Amino acid sequence: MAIKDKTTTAGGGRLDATLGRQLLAQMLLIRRFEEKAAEMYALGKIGGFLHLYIGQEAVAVGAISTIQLDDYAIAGYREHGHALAKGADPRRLMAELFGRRDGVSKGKGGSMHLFDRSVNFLGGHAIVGGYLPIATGVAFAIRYEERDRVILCFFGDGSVPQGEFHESLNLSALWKLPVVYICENNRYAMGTAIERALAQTEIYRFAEAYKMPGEACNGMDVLDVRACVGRAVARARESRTPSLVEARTYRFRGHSMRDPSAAIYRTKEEVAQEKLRDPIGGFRDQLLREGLLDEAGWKALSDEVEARVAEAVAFADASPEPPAEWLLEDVYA
Amino acid sequence: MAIKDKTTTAGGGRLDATLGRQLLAQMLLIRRFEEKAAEMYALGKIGGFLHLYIGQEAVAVGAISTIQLDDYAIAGYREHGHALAKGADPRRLMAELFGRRDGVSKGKGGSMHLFDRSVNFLGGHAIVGGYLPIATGVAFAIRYEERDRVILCFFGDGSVPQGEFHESLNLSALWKLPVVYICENNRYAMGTAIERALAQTEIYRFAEAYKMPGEACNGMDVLDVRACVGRAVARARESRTPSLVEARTYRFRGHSMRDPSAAIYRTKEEVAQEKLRDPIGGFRDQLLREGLLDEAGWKALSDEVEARVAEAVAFADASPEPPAEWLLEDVYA
Amino acid sequence: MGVITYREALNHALREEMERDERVFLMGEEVGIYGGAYKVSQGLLEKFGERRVIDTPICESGFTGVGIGAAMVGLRPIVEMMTFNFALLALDQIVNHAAKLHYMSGGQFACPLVVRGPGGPAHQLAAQHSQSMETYFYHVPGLKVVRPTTPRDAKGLLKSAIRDDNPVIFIESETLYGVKGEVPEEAEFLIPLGVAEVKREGRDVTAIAYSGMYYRVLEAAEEVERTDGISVEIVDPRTLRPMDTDTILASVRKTHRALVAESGAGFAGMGSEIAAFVTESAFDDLDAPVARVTGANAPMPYARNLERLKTPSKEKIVEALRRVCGAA
Amino acid sequence: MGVITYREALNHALREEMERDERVFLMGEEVGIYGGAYKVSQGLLEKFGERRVIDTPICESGFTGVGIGAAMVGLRPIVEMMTFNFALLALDQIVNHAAKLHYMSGGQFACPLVVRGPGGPAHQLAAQHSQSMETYFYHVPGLKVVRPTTPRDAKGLLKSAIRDDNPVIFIESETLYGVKGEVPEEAEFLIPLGVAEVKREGRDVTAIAYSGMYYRVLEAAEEVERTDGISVEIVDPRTLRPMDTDTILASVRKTHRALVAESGAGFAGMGSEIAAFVTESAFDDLDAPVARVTGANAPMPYARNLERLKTPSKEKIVEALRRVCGAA
Ligand SMILES: Cc1ncc(C[n+]2csc(CCOP(=O)(O)OP(=O)(O)O)c2C)c(N)n1
Ligand SMILES: Cc1ncc(C[n+]2csc(CCOP(=O)(O)OP(=O)(O)O)c2C)c(N)n1
Ligand SMILES: [Mg+2]
Ligand SMILES: [Mg+2]
Repeated sequence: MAIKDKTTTAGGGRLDATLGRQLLAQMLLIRRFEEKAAEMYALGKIGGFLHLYIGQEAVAVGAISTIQLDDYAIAGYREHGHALAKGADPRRLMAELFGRRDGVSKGKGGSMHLFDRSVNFLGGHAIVGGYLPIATGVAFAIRYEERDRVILCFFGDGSVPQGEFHESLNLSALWKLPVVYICENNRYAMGTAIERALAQTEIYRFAEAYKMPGEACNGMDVLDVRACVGRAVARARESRTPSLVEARTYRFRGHSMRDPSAAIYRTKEEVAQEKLRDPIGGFRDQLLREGLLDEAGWKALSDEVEARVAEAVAFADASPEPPAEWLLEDVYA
Repeated sequence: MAIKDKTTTAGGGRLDATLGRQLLAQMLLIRRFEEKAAEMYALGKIGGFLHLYIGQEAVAVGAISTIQLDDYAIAGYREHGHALAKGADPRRLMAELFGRRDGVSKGKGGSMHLFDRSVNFLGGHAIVGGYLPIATGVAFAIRYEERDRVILCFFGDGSVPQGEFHESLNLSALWKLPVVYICENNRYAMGTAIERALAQTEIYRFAEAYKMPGEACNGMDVLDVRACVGRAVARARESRTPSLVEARTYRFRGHSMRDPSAAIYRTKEEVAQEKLRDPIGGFRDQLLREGLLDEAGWKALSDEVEARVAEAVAFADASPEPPAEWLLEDVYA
Repeated sequence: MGVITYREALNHALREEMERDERVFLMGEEVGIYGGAYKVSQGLLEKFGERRVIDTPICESGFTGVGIGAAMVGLRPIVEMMTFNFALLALDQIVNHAAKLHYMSGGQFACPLVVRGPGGPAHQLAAQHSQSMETYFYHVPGLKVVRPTTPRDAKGLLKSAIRDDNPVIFIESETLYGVKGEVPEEAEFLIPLGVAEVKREGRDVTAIAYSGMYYRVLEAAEEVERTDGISVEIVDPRTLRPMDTDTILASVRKTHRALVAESGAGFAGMGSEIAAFVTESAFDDLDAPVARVTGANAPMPYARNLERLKTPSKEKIVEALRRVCGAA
Repeated sequence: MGVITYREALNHALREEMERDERVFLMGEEVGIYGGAYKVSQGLLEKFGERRVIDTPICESGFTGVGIGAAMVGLRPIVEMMTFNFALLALDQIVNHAAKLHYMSGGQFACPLVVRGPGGPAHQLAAQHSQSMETYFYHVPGLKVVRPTTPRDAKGLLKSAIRDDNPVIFIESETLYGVKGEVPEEAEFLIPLGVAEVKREGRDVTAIAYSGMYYRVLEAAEEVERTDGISVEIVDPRTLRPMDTDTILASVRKTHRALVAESGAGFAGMGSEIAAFVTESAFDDLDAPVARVTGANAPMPYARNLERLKTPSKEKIVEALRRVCGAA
């Protein structure tokens, strides 16, 4: 369900109704998909770690709406939203969370390792900071082959103190690679507030050190994200200039299903306050206000989303476990 | 031979004659010690890698002249100068280069691993960037024990692209640790000119990213280095503020004895040009001009240096090989 | 003697050693306010304050290096790896710096550092989070490597590791944190590093296993005892480097047969070295080649059914015990 | 057939494969203008230009990751480690990413990457620069590990490594770059990965050795032939992962005796695995336990005399050969 419209400089001008509804539908799909995943985790149908993106949907959706199917996206372990926004099939994603044979990664990856080559979604990585050099390498390949492509690399504020953040930004700025580093600053790395992790908490300002364009945007506003990332994508396409985008957002749930309350390191008040900025409710109201959506339209849209999520769960449930032989397959290409 | 004067804010005001002669003598000792080491390498008395500091003497001497014996210094594999400036015994250093039992590291470390606990010289490290976190940890310990100490950490421009540079600066800025990072920017990492390694070639400007004071100085002028590092040391002592100092310097010789000409990556003209900025000749002339030294004084000073170097070689020659049992000793404490 | 969990045993060891020695401090991701991702350091921040229980940003190489530097000048840092998989990012610090400082400096500097945290597979954490990390450390001169199996081992060995003047890699197990057992309470209860333990006496075959594998071997031993009357002696090395070869060899010389079980992928694992030195030193005492039961030679898959097939099951061990005893 | 050096053989392999396949490129510190710290890539920049021969800043983790990313989307990168000691900084990239991408993605993405450079001790480079680095790689599922011994091996194996669709760790040797030997010139000369070579025929004992150790074993073999009439068969695994156990076992079944020599510190090294599988599979064919000759269990000292004692000497090998053949 990747959005096809070619605009890479959105935000300016009046919002197109179809686009608006698409963005809203994507965000809602992510939200409902994950609410369902949380239920399935509670039922023991999903194991391991499960990190929910709830609250941050506007970042993946707004950013990925600025690129095409043949452009790349790569993310961390909190990547259900990015995979969906890039166009992966919710049924195969849910099957992957269930560890079934029809999962995008054949059930071998799980929630943290969603890969979907058919939509150029490069995963799904569980080492904080570890895939930033890889994203940089994908951009290197784009330049090497002189393709008109870009890669969006999503990571959290917790990756910034990691050495590979620095190595990657230096290399892409030095070599002029078409990559957009999108830091989803939700102000916490697990239980560590950003002020306790970084001497410089305005993350976009790290870009200056590499003479790279850096910009912050409101990660709770899908249009602001879209506009900001759109500018970065344009720079990447037109002049192979990498950028650092800081999307200021918030995670409504715990770090993972094993950190349900997340109450140790942040106050109920703070969470309640942030939930008022819900990217979905806010955008829906805006569309209603601007007359780009009516109650009936909203109902239809949410019903369709519910249906797709139900379908995904049914599909995953129906999919068998991977056969035993698969244990030793795909070790070598 | 660590300089005892307590001033940490030199540079300003008129230069004291004794101090001037000490600085000159230290730089000359390093120069002659290494010229001799080069000869000994040619004779096969020294093996492995030998990296000469010739041309950069003003950095180690100027910087270390601002700290005390109980302060720490740590450096890379081009560290003969730093060890000498910190006060290590030239005889035991030469014995180490010879791989003899009276070497500072018992002959087990060699040129790249000079350690001297008696003067708080912490080595002697051969992994580019690898000891920056260690220096940061020493500063952490100083703060932990609330000691009035600082550590100077010397490294080359080649360490800057390495992730540990970023991790170290962030941690020390975040935790306010008494460390001064001194980047000896000689514009080449082996054969790689700095413009081919860094998107930002004004290295001191990386400090801004961490909200850390950063300053560049003329690495060929011992007094300018002394003044600049002096300010940083004062900040570290008074307010536990770390600093990044970029000393702009040049290496007159090849990267190591295995890169004698160094002609592949830099022109004869450039090297000749840079040699006009010789930190030793220049400073001697200044002392002569300012009447703080006369020809006789210069002669006496150089004779004494020559004598110490000759003595160091004699000592090293006389020292026996380490006994075979030492192979398996010092593996565990 | 009280019955506590493996997690509590580690927590008590940390608490006691920090009380005993002001130079000991704990540093790592989430060790403070969060009480540790696996709650091992619960309550330590409250007790010792921010000076000695330090939450770090995510930069394994950086904060491990900080530990090394602090150790070099006299402190006794304990660096927690949230999981040992992340220690790969700090490997240069551990192998090229911590392990070699004492030697390179001709004995002038020591590095009394403990790097600890859970290692090995847990439950469906997939390839990047389910590795037997000891492999990267036990061959490195200058390091000591510990893998505690019981709460008792956990406490006694961690206290010794903290008091040791060398860098010690202390690999716990996420799947054992909840295991309960008797643990001595006296402050001076220590288990020396480098000493194996015969955890079960037996006559017919010596099974060598540590950490989670020990428990599977124990189940298998009980089964073959019932079904085949095979009496299995189980030796737990507890410390992998230095390895207590004497205790293992003494047992093999008694039983004349040996089996090694490890959860890691088999090729060139701990089992290879154990099989090699046992054969080398007890060749004429052996009635059969040393049997090795290891994990499958693949990364860890996420799917529950495949994950089960990846690590050695009780059944595999039972079968191997029978084989080595000629009962199969 | 021409007689060229090991260095030239590698250079030719790089040149030929880069000519053959536009997707192949070389990246690393000093590989371009400088022609490689050890001159392996000499002339390649001139021939292929800056697009395909890329000098990198010093950031092993970063540029190795760049290679992985480029490989993931279809290029065939060759990443040079100036020396393999520095690969410790890139270990997370290699082990946790390159080795697992294919598996974690259910086979959707491959990682046709070669990481190459010199490893092992050279001449007085001391502790941080003299390590047998293969130990960090050969137990990792998803990686292939190669250690070429002769110029012929160097060329034939590197060409195969570059054409392989998996991450291949290709560890050369600084001390062998100058060694000369006959090397076929045809562009399609390849030596398959995973195939060992019997480099010397013999009857009485099988000696397994690779890289620099092979040459010492050869000298020792010639000496014991002269002095004791012991006929030594030498098998060079050439690839350590996957290991060609068949060729090694066939030889052992013929000679009934085996010795493994390795330069690394002994505990849990390659020799341990070889001794283990040989004993496991050929127990009844063995007339004596497999002998291991390994480096001393210490970091590498700088002093020339101590360095000599650290790595296995011809004398140690001779003595072990005699012992294993009961001639001592
Ligand atoms: C190298 C590494 N260290 C530690 C971890 C454990 N860990 C997983 S997520 C996480 C916090 C990351 O926070 P952030 O980057 O802000 O992303 P967010 O969870 O907020 O989306 C940590 C410490 C890891 N996966 N990798
Ligand atoms: C991690 C690492 N990578 C590569 C090397 C090989 N190497 C040794 S010195 C050097 C250049 C360093 O240059 P710089 O930091 O500028 O110091 P300089 O030699 O100019 O004093 C390189 C690449 C190393 N020792 N460590
Ligand atoms: Mg975060
Ligand atoms: Mg330099």
